[in-house]
Amino acid sequence: MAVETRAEKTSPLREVLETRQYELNMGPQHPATHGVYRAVLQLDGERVLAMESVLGYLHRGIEKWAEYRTWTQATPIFDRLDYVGAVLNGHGYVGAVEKLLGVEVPRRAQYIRVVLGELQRIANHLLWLGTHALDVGAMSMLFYPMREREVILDLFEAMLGQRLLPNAYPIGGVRFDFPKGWEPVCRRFLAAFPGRVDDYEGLLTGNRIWRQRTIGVGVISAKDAIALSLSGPTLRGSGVNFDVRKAIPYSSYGDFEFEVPLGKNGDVFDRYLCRVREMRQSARIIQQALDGMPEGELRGKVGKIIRPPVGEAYYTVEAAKGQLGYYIVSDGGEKPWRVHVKSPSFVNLQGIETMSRGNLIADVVAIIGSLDIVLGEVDR
Amino acid sequence: MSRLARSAGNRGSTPREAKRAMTYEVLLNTVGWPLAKIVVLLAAVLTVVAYIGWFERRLLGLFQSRLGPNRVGPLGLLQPVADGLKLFLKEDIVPLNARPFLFKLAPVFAFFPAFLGFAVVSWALPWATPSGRHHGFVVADVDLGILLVLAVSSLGIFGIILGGWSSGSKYPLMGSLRSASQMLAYEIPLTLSVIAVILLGGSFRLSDIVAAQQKLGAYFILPGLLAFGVYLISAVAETNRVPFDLPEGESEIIGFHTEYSGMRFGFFFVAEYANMVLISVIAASLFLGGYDLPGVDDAALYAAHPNLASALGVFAFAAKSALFAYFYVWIRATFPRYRYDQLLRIGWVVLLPIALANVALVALLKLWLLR
Amino acid sequence: MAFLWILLAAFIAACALGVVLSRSPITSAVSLLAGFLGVGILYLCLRAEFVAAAQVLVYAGGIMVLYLIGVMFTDSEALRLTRQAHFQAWPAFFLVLALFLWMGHRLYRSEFTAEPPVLRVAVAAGADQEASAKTALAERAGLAKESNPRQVSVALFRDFLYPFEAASVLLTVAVLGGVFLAKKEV
Amino acid sequence: MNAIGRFLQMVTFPELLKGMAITTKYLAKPKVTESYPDARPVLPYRTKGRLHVEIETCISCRMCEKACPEGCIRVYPPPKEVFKTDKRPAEFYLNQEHCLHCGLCVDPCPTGSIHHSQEFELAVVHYDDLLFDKETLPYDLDQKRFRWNLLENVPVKK
Repeated sequence: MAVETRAEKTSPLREVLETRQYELNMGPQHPATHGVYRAVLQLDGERVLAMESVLGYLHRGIEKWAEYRTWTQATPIFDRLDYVGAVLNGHGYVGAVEKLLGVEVPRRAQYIRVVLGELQRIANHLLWLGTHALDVGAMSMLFYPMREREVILDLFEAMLGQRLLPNAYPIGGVRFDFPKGWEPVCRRFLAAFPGRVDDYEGLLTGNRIWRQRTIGVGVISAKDAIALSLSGPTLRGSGVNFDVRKAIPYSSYGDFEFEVPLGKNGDVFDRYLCRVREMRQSARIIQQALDGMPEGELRGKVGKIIRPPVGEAYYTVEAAKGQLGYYIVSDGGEKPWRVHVKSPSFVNLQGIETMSRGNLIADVVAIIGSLDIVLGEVDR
Repeated sequence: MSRLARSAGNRGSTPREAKRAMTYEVLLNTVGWPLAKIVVLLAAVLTVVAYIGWFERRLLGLFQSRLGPNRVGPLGLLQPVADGLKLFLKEDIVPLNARPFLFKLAPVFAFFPAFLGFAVVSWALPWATPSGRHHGFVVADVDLGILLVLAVSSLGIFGIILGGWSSGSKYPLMGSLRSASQMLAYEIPLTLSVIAVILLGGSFRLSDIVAAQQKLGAYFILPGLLAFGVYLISAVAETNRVPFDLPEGESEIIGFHTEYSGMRFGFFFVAEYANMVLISVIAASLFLGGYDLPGVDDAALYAAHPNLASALGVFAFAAKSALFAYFYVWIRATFPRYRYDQLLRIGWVVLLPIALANVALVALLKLWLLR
Repeated sequence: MAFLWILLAAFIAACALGVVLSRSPITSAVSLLAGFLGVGILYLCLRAEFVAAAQVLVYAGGIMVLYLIGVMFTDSEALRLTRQAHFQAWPAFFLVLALFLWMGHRLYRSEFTAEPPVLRVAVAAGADQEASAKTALAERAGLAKESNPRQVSVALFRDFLYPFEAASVLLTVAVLGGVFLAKKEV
Repeated sequence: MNAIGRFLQMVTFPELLKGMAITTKYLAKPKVTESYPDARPVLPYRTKGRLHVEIETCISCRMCEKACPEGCIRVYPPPKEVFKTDKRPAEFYLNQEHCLHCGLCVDPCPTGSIHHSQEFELAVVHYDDLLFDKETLPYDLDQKRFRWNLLENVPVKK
């Protein structure tokens, strides 16, 4: 201590040579932020002391946009919230309108929605897995999941006509039945899929580099996760058993047997494991849904022009990223009076500051990857 | 030229002519042949370096269930040409914040050391001409061949450090910091693993090391297995490749060459591949017997058909080096990237003690078993 | 050869001046690097290839990297603006001048012979050892033809083993001291 | 024993070798890349590509215009006296640039005159090339022979 005070007095260079923090803008143009997300990092060397998220670079005003369209016309735009999980987004909105209308969706339509939704969940997780692994440096892992995702997208194209933003469901049911030859292809995919997931796990789960990069990184406790109202695999990675499909079963999810994978420590590795296991469970659900597919109508009794009664409704689904909720208000007209989206990516992103404090820059990249954010949904 | 040829023909007719012939002879030996060798070697190495990029991208594609570049020319073989053309035609940008002199100097610093090391590599047994002369397949067969490679390759880091610093941007600066500490951490294990081989071979000269392996009847990968492992890992780290590609770390900090464009970036790019080739070539000659033909008595073959042995030796050498290049690509296709602190821990805490212990081990081995 | 030497010497001297006179620390460091490389080439000209390689490997490749990192991570713009230690400049100048004159004097007075010091010591000690020293010398002459690294190793591990080991002990102590100091600050 | 096992695992790195075996496995397998311009993809029937309109069967009901969320369709019915005999629109504008490919205009069409084609190469040199009127509207010769079965979304021979 004495030495230091003397140095303070004598050295004129002290101010120049002092160790200082510095600020680093990560994004909005940065390969690891998965879009136009910007993080302002306070760094000591490579260690993150504090972090601030700056959002809004991809704000398109989707909620406001919907107010200027009719209830039906608004369906395609919600695909564009989370553009890698479009079918699930559409399901949420359509479900909310159906709830407000009081329409009963036929069981076959519900099952088809389950099949397509779980396929979309797998596709989303595959894309997440590829990009997350690429962020951490595993290059081949970008391409192997993409290969399987391509099969799912092909299935979507055959079924819904589009690969990415299919505008899957009309209000009240589904638009088309499965085309001829669709189901065998899907079953073939489901049969091959677990083996492919084994391959991904063989490349990552046991790999010591992957484990060192992810275990103990970006930890968030269950208490913090609940306090920040995280949801989806990000929440379940911390060991909180909350899945909308189990908690508030919608679209006949109660008929299927599946497990909700849980993590323990709430680190990047647990979130990774949750998602990978979720893919296996999703495949299981699709199998069950295809096996027990009921016959019947595809669409409930919905008029050509949709005018929900005056009132409000909140409908929530388990989207790929977490709990996706739609709060809609109708004034009895042809157009929504208000549509509010509770988007999982936006909420999950809140956790990033807690997770990355004290970690290195490379960990921040891994953490952003493990949150599975899509900026279209964050900024809406 | 014609006068020189004539003078060489009428050797010794007059003292003046004889002197001129001698001068010609000396010039040919000190400047002519080395220069010719340098030109040929440089052309060969540049071609290989260009195509190693194609090789890597193709192979990575095959590893990843896709095809890789296959549009330019048959099998995409003209891809390097297209890439080079693209880099040359791109705009050369010097950022406002940069220090222009160092910014422009840095790629050169990275580029030249990468090629200097090839000078001491002995590619095959000497080539015999009909006139009875023997031309070694090496540009400079100096005493301390491998040491020179290490010394020169340690200079390549200045290109990275200066390039990162002079860009005047934070990401390249971090890249160059990472690179510097990584190079320092892995240079020592690399050198120590090479020292183990030098102990086994008893010389710094690469041709002597190959000869020692031929004499021993086994490649040094067997007695120097540990050294081989250490060399392999630290060589990957020294060339900044996956899983130690932190200085680039394209998803984290983009790399020390973030601000570079056009051919200046191309210099870094080429230097990286040249380093990869160099390190493969050195590994092949240190651990896999270089130009030794496996399963063939090289000395007998050389005595019978010297030129056949030489030519086959070059091919054997190339095949062995390609094995290492394949290995690097394979690793790149498989592994994630280490983190900065983990990387340094591996270098200092794991590799360095192993390499040190290995030197002692090999010394004992040499004392007792291989006298 | 002499021409090359003059060229190199001028280059090294210029680099050294650049180190001292430059205001920007990074320029100083780069000129120091250039100076190291120049000295390395000088060694090469003297047929001391091993020393040249060691010079490049250790000084240019290792130590300069550390210097550069140190310099890079200080705020060099601020450092450039602060006038450092100007009150020491004149005393230092005279001190260095005196040292230079003294060294020049010593160099001028000393006579250069081809005989290595070992032989002269032996001659001074007596005729008895002269013979053994001469055989050693003959051996060395044989070595000189043989290889450069061998000469260095003979010098280090046979002729000057104790100074060499003493130096290594010194370096170890210095490393320990450095670690100790660094630990204290953290 | 456990410690020894872990040590062995540490020095022999079986998991890294397993990963390398997986990449090698895919090295030998057939590739999934489609060499696109050379090999044209076969698209499923439901693919929502560029909008095609059959002006001949259109009855100018303007349902598609009302359904479109982006307002990229404009239909101008013919004058009343003509409409009695010939219901084909006087002008039909389609702004493909704003099209979401959502298919909402296809659903309500009573005659199946507007539908998505399998044409997916929508790149043009200039924006204006994406604005169509009655004369320039893309028109699917192959699909002209079919009527559109709305419920099944399968082609039916006329």
